[in-house]
Amino acid sequence: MDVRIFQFNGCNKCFNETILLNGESKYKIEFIEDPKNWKEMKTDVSVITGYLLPEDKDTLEKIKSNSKRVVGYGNCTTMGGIFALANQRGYEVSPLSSFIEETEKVNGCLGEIEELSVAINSEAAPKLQNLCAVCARETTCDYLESVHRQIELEDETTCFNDLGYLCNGFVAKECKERCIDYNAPCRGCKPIIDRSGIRMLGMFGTLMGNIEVATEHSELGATDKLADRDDDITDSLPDVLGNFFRFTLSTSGLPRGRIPSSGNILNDVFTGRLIEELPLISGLLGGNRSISLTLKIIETYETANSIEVSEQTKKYRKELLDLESQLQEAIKSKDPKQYKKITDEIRKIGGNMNLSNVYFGGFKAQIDDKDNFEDYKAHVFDVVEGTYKNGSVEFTIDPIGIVKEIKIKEG
Amino acid sequence: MSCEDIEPEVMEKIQDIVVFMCNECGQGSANTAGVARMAYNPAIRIVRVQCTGQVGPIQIMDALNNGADAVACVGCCLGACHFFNGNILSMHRIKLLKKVFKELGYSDQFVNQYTSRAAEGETAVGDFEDLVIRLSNAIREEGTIKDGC
Amino acid sequence: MSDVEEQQKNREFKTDDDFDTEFFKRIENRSNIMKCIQCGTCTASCESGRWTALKTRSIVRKVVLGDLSVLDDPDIWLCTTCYQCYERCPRDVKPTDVIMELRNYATKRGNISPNHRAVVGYLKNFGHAVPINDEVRKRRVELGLEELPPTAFKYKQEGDDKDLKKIEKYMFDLPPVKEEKKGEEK
Amino acid sequence: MTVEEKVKKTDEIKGGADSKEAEEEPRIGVFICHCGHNIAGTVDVAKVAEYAKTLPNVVKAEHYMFMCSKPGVQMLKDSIEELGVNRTVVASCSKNQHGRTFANAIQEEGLNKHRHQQVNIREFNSWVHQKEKDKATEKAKKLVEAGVNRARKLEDVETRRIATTKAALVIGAGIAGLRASYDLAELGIPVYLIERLSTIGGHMTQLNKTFPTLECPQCSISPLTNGVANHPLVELYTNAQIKNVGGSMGNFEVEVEIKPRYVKDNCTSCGECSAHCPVEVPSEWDSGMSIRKAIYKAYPQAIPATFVRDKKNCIECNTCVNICPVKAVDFSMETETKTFKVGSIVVAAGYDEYDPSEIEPYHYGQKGFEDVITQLKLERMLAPGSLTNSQVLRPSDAKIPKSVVMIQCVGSRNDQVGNEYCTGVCCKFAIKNARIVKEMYPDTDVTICYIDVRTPGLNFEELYKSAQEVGVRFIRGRPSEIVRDPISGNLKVIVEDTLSMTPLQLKADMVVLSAAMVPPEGIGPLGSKLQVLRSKEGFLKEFHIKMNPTLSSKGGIFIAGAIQGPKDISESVAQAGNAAAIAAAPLVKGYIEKEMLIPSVDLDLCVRCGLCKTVCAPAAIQINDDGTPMVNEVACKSCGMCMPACPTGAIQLLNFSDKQLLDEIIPIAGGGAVCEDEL
Repeated sequence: MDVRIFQFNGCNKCFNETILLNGESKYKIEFIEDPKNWKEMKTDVSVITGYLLPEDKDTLEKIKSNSKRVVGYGNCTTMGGIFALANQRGYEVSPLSSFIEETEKVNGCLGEIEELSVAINSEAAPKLQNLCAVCARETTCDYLESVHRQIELEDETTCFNDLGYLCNGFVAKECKERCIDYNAPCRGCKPIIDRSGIRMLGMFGTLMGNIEVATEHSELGATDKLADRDDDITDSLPDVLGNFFRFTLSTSGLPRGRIPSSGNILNDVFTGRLIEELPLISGLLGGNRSISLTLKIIETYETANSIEVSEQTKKYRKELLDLESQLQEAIKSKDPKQYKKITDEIRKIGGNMNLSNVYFGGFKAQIDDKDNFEDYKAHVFDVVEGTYKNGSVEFTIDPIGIVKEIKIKEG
Repeated sequence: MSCEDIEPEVMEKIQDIVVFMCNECGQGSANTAGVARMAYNPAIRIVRVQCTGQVGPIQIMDALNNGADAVACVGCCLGACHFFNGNILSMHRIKLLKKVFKELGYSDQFVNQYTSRAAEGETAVGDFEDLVIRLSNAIREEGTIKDGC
Repeated sequence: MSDVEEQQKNREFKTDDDFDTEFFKRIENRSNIMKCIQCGTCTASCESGRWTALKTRSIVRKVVLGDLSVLDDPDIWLCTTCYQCYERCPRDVKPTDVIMELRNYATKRGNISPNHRAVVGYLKNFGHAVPINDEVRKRRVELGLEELPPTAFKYKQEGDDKDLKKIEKYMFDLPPVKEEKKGEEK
Repeated sequence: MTVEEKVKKTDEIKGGADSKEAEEEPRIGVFICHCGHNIAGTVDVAKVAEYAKTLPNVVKAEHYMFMCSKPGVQMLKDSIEELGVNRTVVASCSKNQHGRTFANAIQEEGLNKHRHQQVNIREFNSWVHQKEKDKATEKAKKLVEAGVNRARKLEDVETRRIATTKAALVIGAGIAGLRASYDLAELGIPVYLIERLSTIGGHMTQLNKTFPTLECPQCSISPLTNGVANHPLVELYTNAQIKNVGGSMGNFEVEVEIKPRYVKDNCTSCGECSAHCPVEVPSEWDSGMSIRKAIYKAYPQAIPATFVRDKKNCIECNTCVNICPVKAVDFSMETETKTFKVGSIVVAAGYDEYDPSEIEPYHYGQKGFEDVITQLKLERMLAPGSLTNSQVLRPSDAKIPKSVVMIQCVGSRNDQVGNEYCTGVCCKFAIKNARIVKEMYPDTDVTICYIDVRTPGLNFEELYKSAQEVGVRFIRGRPSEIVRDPISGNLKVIVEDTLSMTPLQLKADMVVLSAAMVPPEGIGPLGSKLQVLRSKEGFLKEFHIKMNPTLSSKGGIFIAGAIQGPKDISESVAQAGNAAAIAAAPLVKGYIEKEMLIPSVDLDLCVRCGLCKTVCAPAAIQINDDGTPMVNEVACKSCGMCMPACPTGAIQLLNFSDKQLLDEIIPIAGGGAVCEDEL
């Protein structure tokens, strides 16, 4: 079977993952990293990865006309993914379905290779359960007392939402990456329904229903003028878009944002997010250097706030960086075995390929000597306003911990 | 400021406003306003729902996506919801939605929550006027929600 | 105006023009003040009021009405800010905070009480609300301390420091005593 | 019905409607009413009808002078017969006005009445846009289109009759509970009356006189207590508490835990046991003003007349067992649990007197401040046969006080203790007692310190006046504190007379605090067992504050008396009577008619989060063992609040589903997507 895998813009994590298909003999695989200049030829299955912009329309149509089937692989392609957060600032990252009629789509960040094989072979996809069904935590779904944004989880058995942290697990399918296992609430990369963000917004708004808020009278008609001012609750959710629509902004039904763009899509994805979410986002972004970027961001903040990390953390970080360079070799050589081996190593340390386990202060679950962990957690959440700079990364944080400006020189 | 002060060019942009009114006080007050022949902007279109607690962000976004210039929910007064707390739930959801709009760089006045009293048509009309005025302010500042897409 | 004339004037009807409700809109927690039920708990709680003419309740009432004469009222300077009324108020009106804010307004109008003005004068001149006398100075030296305790004014001579000058301007340059009393500032 | 069956039933309702829809194509008849000039004067009805004809599935579009007239309704009926119209849209007045007329008309023709869609182009359009005729016509077109869209997918709603259990349960045997029980029993309904204490009658029996007529409460209530206790249809359970409540409107199952009295019913009430009992404890009923034994009767007229043993304080000396002439005392009696099947529940759990010790400056209950008492204690002092022999005596030295100061609004109108409400009865209560004290001891100064005197209604201002006439002094000001002279022990009340702007120190031999009425202890657990909602203050929340103050948030559970909020006796009685009447209605009729406008759950989409249960105010949604929600079709009030709560949209209200609302929204929002790729 002829399989051609196209890598469009940005995120190449899924593209790299397709190396795993390389070993299987039933496929004749061609990797195309520059689809614009692709020499047209007939193909059985075209797999599209990476985020898509309006200028990719012609290329996509070309691919469509030459392929028997088109498979969108990974969130960036199927739903805009994390890069669609830049739509907040006027970008037009769009899902594949808005350009061409796709045959199959494989959601997920990172998309699961098993699901991709199923889609390529046009087998019936296995029915997946809801994430909550496989989550170890238990929910009561009572009205919340308060809403928190900080992730300092001691409790490992209660649902994130019950604790007042927003988790999109209710609208997500079970997945392999399972951020919830690393104390990171789900952001819903594999939504169970359309417009999951909006639905989740409705649900979370309802959960907050018991919290008393100030109301006011309007001068006209003397009716209660409601919902006007921010209150404790909305203040505790400073980044609604990043939390509810991290992967689905382009398909959420929300209009395109009007905030001026900085011109760089990577910077725009980061701007407006919360400081504690930065490592998670950079882990999602892919790129061959996502690990070093993540660690760079963390270290920038640590150096500026003079947060000490333990020796073990340093060791892990170094190992991760080593693995990253090895991974690049494997990608270059398109060697599935080597790729598998290295990614397994990364998963072991970083939790998953999204690096859910790598966090401010080190590694959330695996740290043995607890010497400073409580300390630097306190440091991280004691948000310090100011500008941080370290080599290729520079960012500014406002008093509530939102990234106001960020500059990342891609290496 | 009242609705008469709005400039015609702004008024022209206010074409369709979807107002979800609950079956109890909302509909009641709009009926009372009608019986009292209290004029309001014809852009106001009322949708009957059981309770404002029934209106979710889905309905609101549906309305905006299909061309509405603004959406509002009108329920019973706080503490007098006929189904206990539907108006408060709706208020919280709209609060979140407003925040989403702000984060997208839009005015937060495209969605609003009001209350009215069934026996008083003027509260419903007051809500509508307030809605139109807020919308006109938003349009003056940054155009309608449809602009620039 | 003689006393008799003034008393007679006080007995005339007041009109809306005598009140300025706008003025007090700037008071923080105004909504709290507006819900005062005039129960008198504050006055009855007032430690100072038992010995002086302070009537906390009527001060709050005047603020609710918008009676600007409250700013000229020497009573607002009698509060010792013991927060007894604040603690006991059944409606959370926070009378002590109201009085403190009234003092700020009054000060801006030059209506500061002579005693308080004197305290500010001491602070300005000596760096202390209670000026240090020769006896104390001597004692300090005997005890091996510096002659002057460390206040900002110890460093007054280093006068080039602009920040200190600035603070001095805000803190100590009180408006002059006002001659005309009726409210003109709106 | 088992859980599975119920879920299946929910599915059937949904499935049934779907299959019907598949059977027949919608044929919609649209009728535009002129309403004389009311609509036609503003809206060009002919144009609207013309436009309606162009809409898909519309087989008939007409305009007519008066749709609600006989010929108009006949048009509707004829269209069903002649053209096979199966859904009707009438654009005329509001749903409340004539919606029912048309719905009934199509029902007469054999269509489900929920297949009628009423479009309001009068109140919502022609009457409010009289000056903008073109715009009004455009708006009417859009509204009609929305109505047609909505009508296209309307599903049948079944009306079901649910048989009710002809019995009622009343919780609380105070004045409200007694009244409700008696009225229910008189309507021929068996009543189970559950009382937490050992006697019935509640707070009313503790009072000395009732305002405004200074009547004896014991005399007023005894016909009722006797009437209830002896009524053949009333089963009285004292020392009983609700353990569990299941079922819904019309058919509840209530588990009640009944603690033993340890005295059998053959007790002759001779009192020998009590006379010989060696244990003495303060009487709760007497507000601690007298002593009772460990085996006792709360007061001589108490009903039931059977004595009761206080197990907690009993030293088990067996004196009573041996002395009882009829051998009624039996220590071996055990707690029993009974299950009652009832159709309606009336909650009349009453109130507690606020404990003023929370208000620090009044020093209530502290050492040296024994002379600071509450109104209820004063009542107990004044009552006939009291420990003080109906005299007002200072608790500290049993002397007649020379000055009595009453302090109003203790625990009411006070944000600091969290009770913002005015209890409403204390002014009358205090004025009544002040007058009685002043009349008894003309030499004693009686002072009432008040913030506002609130005596609305017939006869109450007269009471106020009469107290002033006998010389009760009224001081407008809320006392800030009560101080005690450490040497003489005399109390002083510090207050500002706000009217003369004078701070006063009032000498007080005795201080009486008019404490607020607060929700009774244990109302929280009771509320959650009943699954009814409570107000911010903790009282049970009524369904609607004006229109339905007797129904709780849950159908079939009614509230009476002070459990809903502070009330005096007459208000409690009035509400109890109302509660009895509306609680009795479905039981007397024998069935409840319920339109099955209920949500259905798509179990494929359901993620088992359980939020629908949380938001369901009438507690109509329960969670099964496997986490799926189950809708109790009887309890459901069709509010649709569960819809937006569901994170996956799995729960959808019949005829108000997301899709149906979307169909309605599309035309009126402007019609179709604005910019397709973006929005």
